[in-house]
Amino acid sequence: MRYLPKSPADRQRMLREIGCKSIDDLFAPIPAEYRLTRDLKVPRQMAESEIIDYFRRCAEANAAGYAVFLGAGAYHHYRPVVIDSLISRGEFFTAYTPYQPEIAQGTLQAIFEFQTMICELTGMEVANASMYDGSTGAAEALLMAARITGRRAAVVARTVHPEYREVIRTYIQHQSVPVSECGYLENGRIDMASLEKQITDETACVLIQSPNFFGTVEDIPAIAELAHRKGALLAVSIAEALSLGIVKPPVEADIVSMETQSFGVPLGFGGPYAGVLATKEKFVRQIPGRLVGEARDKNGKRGFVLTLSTREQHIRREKATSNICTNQALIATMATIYMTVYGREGLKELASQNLAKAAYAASELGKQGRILFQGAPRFNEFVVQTKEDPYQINERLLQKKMIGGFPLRKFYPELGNAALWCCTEMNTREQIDAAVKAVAQ
Amino acid sequence: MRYLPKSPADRQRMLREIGCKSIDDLFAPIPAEYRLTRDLKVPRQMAESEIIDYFRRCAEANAAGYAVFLGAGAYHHYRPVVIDSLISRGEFFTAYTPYQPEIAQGTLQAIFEFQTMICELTGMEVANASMYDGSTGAAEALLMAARITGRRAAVVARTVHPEYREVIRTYIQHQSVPVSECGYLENGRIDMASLEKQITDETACVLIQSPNFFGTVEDIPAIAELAHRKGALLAVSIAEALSLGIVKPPVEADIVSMETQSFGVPLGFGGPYAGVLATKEKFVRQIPGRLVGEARDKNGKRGFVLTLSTREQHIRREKATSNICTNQALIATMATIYMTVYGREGLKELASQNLAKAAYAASELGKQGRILFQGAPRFNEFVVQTKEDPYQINERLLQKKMIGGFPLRKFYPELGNAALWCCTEMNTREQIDAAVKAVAQ
Amino acid sequence: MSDQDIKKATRHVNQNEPLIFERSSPGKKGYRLPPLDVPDVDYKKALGACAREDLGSMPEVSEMEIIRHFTRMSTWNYAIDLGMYPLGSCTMKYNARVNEVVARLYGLAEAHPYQQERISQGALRIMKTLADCLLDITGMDAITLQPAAGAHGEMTGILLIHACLSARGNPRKKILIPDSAHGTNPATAAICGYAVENLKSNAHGMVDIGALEAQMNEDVAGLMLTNPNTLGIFEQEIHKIAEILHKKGGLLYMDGANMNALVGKTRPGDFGVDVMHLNLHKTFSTPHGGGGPGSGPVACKKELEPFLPKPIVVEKPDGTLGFDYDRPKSVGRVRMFYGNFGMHVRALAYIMANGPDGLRETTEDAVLNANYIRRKLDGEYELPYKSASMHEVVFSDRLQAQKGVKTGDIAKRIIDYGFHPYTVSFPLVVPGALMIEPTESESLEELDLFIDAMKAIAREAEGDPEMVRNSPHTTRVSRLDETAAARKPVLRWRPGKAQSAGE
Amino acid sequence: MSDQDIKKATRHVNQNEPLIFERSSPGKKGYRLPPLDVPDVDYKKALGACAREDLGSMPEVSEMEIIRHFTRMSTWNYAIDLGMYPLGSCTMKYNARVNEVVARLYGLAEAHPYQQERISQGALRIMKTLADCLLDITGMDAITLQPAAGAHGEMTGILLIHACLSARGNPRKKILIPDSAHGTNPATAAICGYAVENLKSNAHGMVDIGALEAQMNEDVAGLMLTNPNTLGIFEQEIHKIAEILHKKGGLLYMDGANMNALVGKTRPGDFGVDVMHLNLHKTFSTPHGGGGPGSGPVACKKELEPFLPKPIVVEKPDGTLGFDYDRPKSVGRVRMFYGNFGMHVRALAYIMANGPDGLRETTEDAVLNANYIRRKLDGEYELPYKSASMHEVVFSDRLQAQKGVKTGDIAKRIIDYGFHPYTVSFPLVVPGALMIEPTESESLEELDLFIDAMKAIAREAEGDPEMVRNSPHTTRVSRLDETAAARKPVLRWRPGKAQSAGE
Ligand SMILES: Cc1ncc(COP(=O)(O)O)c(C=O)c1O
Ligand SMILES: Cc1ncc(COP(=O)(O)O)c(C=O)c1O
Repeated sequence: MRYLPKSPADRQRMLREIGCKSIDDLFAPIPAEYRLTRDLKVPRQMAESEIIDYFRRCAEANAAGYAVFLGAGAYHHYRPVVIDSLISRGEFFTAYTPYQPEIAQGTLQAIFEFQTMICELTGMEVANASMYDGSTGAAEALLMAARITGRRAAVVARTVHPEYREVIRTYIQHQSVPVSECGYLENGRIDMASLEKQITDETACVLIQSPNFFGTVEDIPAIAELAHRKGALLAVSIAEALSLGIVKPPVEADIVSMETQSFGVPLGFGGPYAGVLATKEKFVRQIPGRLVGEARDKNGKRGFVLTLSTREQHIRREKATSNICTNQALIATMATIYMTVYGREGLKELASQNLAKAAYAASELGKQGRILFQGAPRFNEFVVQTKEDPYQINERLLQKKMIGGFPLRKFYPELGNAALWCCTEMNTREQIDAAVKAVAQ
Repeated sequence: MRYLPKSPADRQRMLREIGCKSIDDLFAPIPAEYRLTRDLKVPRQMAESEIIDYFRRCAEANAAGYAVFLGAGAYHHYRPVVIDSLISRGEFFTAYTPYQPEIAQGTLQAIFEFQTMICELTGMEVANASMYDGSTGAAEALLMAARITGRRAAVVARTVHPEYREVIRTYIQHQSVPVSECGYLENGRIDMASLEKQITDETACVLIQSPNFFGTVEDIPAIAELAHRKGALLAVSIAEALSLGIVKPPVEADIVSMETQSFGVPLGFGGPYAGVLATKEKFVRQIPGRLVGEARDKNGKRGFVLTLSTREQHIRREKATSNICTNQALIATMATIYMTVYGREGLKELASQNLAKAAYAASELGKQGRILFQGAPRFNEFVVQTKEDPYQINERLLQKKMIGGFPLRKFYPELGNAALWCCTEMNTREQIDAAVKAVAQ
Repeated sequence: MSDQDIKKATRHVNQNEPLIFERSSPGKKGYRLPPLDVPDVDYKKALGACAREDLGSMPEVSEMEIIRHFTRMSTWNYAIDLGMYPLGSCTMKYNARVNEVVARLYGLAEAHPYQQERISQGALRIMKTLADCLLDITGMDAITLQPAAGAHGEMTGILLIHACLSARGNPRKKILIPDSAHGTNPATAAICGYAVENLKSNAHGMVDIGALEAQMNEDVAGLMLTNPNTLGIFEQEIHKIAEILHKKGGLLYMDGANMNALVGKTRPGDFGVDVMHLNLHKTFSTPHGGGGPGSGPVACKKELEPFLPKPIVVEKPDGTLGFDYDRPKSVGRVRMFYGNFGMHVRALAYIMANGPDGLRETTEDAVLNANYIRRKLDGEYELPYKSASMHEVVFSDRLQAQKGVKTGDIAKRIIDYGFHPYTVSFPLVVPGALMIEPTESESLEELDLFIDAMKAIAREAEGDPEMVRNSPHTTRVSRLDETAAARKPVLRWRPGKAQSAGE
Repeated sequence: MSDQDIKKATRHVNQNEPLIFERSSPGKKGYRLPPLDVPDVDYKKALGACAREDLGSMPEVSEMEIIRHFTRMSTWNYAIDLGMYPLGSCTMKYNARVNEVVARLYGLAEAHPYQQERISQGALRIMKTLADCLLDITGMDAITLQPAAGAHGEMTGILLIHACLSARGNPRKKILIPDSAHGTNPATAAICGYAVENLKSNAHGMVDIGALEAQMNEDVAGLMLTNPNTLGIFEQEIHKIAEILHKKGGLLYMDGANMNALVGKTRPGDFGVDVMHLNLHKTFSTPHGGGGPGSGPVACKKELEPFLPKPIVVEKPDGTLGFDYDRPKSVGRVRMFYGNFGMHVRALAYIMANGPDGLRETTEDAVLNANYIRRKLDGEYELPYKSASMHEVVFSDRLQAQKGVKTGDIAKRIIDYGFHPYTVSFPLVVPGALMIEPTESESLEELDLFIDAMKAIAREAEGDPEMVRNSPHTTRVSRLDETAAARKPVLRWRPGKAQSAGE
């Protein structure tokens, strides 16, 4: 096997040193009746060229080169090439968790920069080193709020990504944290009157998403005011991180859970992505996941270390803030590089282009159907209601190598023939015009 | 401009420090009448995504995914992915010539390994750090032979790659080294009788290629014997380096010039490739190009340095062995990695597969046309003579996404409808069968 | 300090680099956008009160500086690509380059998770093929690829147990966990609403069958067992363990973190395991990336299948593949979309590069390497458990501690010898543990250098313990003050703070 | 030695690695081939006497070892990606990553040079577009992209001059070359059959017009001039120089190595140059790769066009592109196929990333950086020529040499400060030259660190010259004995030689 750095003679010598006759002696602890005596049923050993051929065929059996109008929690943005170039350095991608800071300052400083940038963008005071993704991060935010407040219930907006809500339900099912869902208004925003009623003395937090699943930006100060008035925390989930380039950060929130996929992470059929939790300094000891902090070495030099690990499972075991161990460090590093490339001006300029593209597409598609939720600001997604079934429309688009909006009926039957469209800097005017034409047909 | 690490304030500060009012002050040495006052006529500054789009469109306007039956000096072999992965490390590809050995041992050791492997493969005693390519290397071999022997003429086989011969003619045109060409026999090998007549007292060397342009392996011991008997050197050019996996190395030669493209270098529309010159130890002071040698540092540690540079232009100027300075170091490193991946057994196994593929293709195509040059051994190329014009055959193949053999008429009008076909490990039996079918049509 | 014995490493000049914020200045740019081809919109108008004012301290730097920043920082890291990384329990093996290439193929890397199944057949085929391979490797009946890491898989598995037992009538209250277990095991049990009950190991470092029998009752939902366990010891009475659990209506969960000792040699499904997770980022070579991403598929027996997270990949009557969301008994989703698909691609590429023979040979080499180290270091370091080792070996620092040199000190010192340390102080059952997992990826030469280094340090601990306690001596920074860092945590950079000396 | 002043670098642990042959052992494999799908052939039978016996000491190693071998070795190199690389005359600028990406696009990287033109339109379009850009940049009329490097371009250019003068009736005998010229210039003239005649610089470091007038006659084919010259000084009387040559029937060749000082600000074609080469691996950012590859296009005026190497890219009546081989007056081919096409791709990507504004700004920054260094170091180091500097500045070691510290010693010492040295001892007109070319790719911070380091070394040369003479002190190896290496050259590894200590 070409990855194995042993010659037959090496193996013989080692067995001799150990005092074994054959390699099977070393497997003697496995009771004979459980030893596998046949070959595994996996594909035969392949040449590298065959492996590439196989996956290339798979890649060809997938769409490639289609115009994408799908968002809905996974966004198609341009990925500057320096990202892959840098994270492909073995020193980044073949390193483990930075448990030995003397030989892991590269990873540690990168994560410290990640934490800082997430704080800058979200308006929070501390951020962790990453969570699995936005959906699990949202669930952990909710559990974190319960730990902080000592309360054991939550209100989640129905405009939170439906799959996030499914994950939350899974996470809390044996935690006795009952979750109620709060509806939305004509303008796409959360129903404040209903929310007010749903928050009780037992409500640990209100969890909303902004921009929400319909692309609508929520009125966070108002929601925060309401939640706080009732002693609950506000947790804000952000699925489209790029929105923060031009959308006001949720500074009034207590916890922010963000999916960073938009920041240079490939769509990759859904993963790996990276979530991140950010919060106020006073809640730091309840945050799950790893944290990197500044430290001084024995000569007074600045360096970075994993810190506050008494929150974590390897120290606290069943009392830990979470069971998370492996996180999404490399993806967080991708996001860090992305945020560095665009930076202070670029994120704004790029986000502004996204808004303009979506606004143009909405105005054009508005001629073919009804744009819902018009009363509140949007970022790069919008909902179109058509006469025709959006699945049917999408079939037609597919023939023209376009992937249409996400039909909402599955999760929001009340919206009928509505679909969630997304436009980013990747959608040219030409593509948008072609899509509008195909919808009109 | 996104590559430039300066803020406007930085520029102002620097100008101030220098004592200039504006940047144009620094260009005052250029007489005003020659200063360009308009924008250059080049494409406008583009976004990275636009650049990629542009080149992707170019790439699509080129063939991709065709079955290739072309060799003729550029060979389609599988490139193990570790090559690009390793040479993409900035420490390799963004380094300069290793003039400062303390901070260039990586490049130096890699080249020392390259030199060693080239010696092993070619049967020579020393090899240089690379030449531009096989064609210029062949020309330099010829000039080197003239310097060594003090003679000023050469005989070049007509079965040397025609473009190599053109390059040789260019190089020697003002060197008064008359070159005569020597024909080939029915079996594709050099015409020994004619060669014997062509070698004179003024012949510095005989230059042949093996496997030659027709894919035929030459009888090197016999040619060497003849050349040496007449006081001439034998220079052997190798265009298909992989042949050395199973073909006897030209140990009887005095100089070997090899194109290493087959060793993991992309076809890349003809370049960059890398040539290399190898020779006997006694001729080392006449070899052109850089050499890396072992050295000890001040503490006795082994290291490597550029050596014997008194042969080179930066020391010897007009008396140098060549004007070469920049060579093809990174390509040589690619070849080094390739040779390391396949190594002692792999090069043999791979070469043997190449021979088998070409033998199969020749036997199949032999049913549709005449295989020329049957009397001598071949490696992975062979010549088919058809009734139909090969250009016409190739047009038909092209429709089926196949690139047929190289029509020889242009360089060898006497061969009529002959074409030079090549099969490597990249040509599946399916491809070969399909090509044969298309030829038959 | 004497460098005499250090054969593997030398000190060399290495670049400093400040935080990126300390490089930033207004007007530098690392990006350029294409011209906008639709009417521009004033975002401040469009967003009104929701418009952002500015982006604070987000950096402004050029592309050249970005390349240098991250390249320089990378050179401060140790990595598998640089040498042996014998972190016990982490299976730091070679991350093949071809995996990275195929994971980046356009049609795979750029596939939107919601694009129609019709244009996702390649991705679905990869998931299905990987799932089939993992099922044969584990000997289980059904699988989900959704969990994002090992701990996430644990949670999924324990949820399956909960659901299965609930379906049987009673989810029960407790999970048994051996004292040698990884911290994620108890943490997971807690998230799933179970109480944790500790299970003692016996003198051989294995589950104490008597204790298990005594502790097993109708309150116990199951046992979370790592096999081989974190001492690197195969639980030889595994079948008896399963029997005891099953007899009393409990289920056996296996933490598959150590499958690198077993692949192709034995199958958990055959020896009584009901549900287990795999770490694709350990056994199946997907890169650790400085802490993640991972992927933690969960495989289970037939009875647990209905409870698997949704969706699952199914073959449809027409031969195409699709997602099945119609799974009423499912425990629910554990993650949006379908898991860390990019890791699935890599794991499958790894399996294909190995084939059945390669996978077996890999396991054999992994076990061979660990046993070679054990043989060579036994005596120099105390071996607290004498049971046979599989893919890793755990020593203790008892001999060295007599001179005040602890496992953490030895770990720091081996950095000077050019190695990444082993896992320090885990498992907790061994006081002062040195947990060494070489994996199959180490050559005999590298192992010998490691052994020589460990022996040299044992001598140094005798002769010059102070020097060892002050190590490492060859690194950019040394012995960062973690206590102080935790006492007054500085978790982000803030403007206005001067750049620190030495950086 | 004191590390006080060293802000840019720190020593850090770094892996050793033997030669790959010292890692080899029989039976290890780094490859696997697909099964052969055609009848196997016994190559020994097929080749008979021409069959090879074995492959001697070619290595046998696994993929993991290959990755480590080259990764470790790479960490011993300095590179642009790590920091400033102020090698004068080499233009070590940022090598953009997007260039590498586009050069590897499948349809470009895998194009066979002999594939039909019909399926090569993309590649031809790239060559044509690049050629057009370079023509406007240089202000010339025609161009070839065939030469593989600068020296190769020089040869091509001088062959053009030879051919042109021959066509006029007499190729002439001599080429004039200033004493400050790069070694490739005289070496090239010799290859092209010309005698070299040295041309002295004047006190300003420029061509001495009087001397030129005196030396110019009907035997002189032309002058090879670098502009700005290797002192970084623009030849202000360039037009007079061209006039003198032209009047006597000679031609002006310009070595374009220093075009980074001129692009977008002035054009050689406008100031009288007849033929010139460009170094795409300098001015146009294609990577140096540890010594190559490069690319040295040659541009010329109308009169020389018929002599350009063949083939050239032409637009056909139907609008498609193709190669024109029918060029009876051509000097011939200088390389097989069409040159280093991969470098053409990269250079065009660079031009597109810059655009006219970016190219101009780049030139301005390059000149700004050099002048900033000059201003800051003038006085600390002697500036032998006071003429204005363009993109590089040349100091001499005269002040330091008084304490026995030579330019080569200063160069070694600056390695300890985390920099690659400048170009040492070139140009030859300056005894003990320090030739510094920062390029546009350096930030003000990096320049200041360089300046501080140079100043610190100047102090060290005063206070502790011995320490400087023994530097570098922070590298894996130091002061390799080049004389001994050249006396008994060991140019290849041989089996049986034991591995040397310290490796
Ligand atoms: C034995 C064991 N179990 C579980 C885990 C947790 O896996 P992960 O880090 O993928 O969540 C680990 C990881 O280190 C482990 O070693
Ligand atoms: C002034 C000058 N001329 C010519 C050359 C030769 O160019 P190349 O190395 O590309 O052959 C160089 C390269 O260093 C140079 O600096």
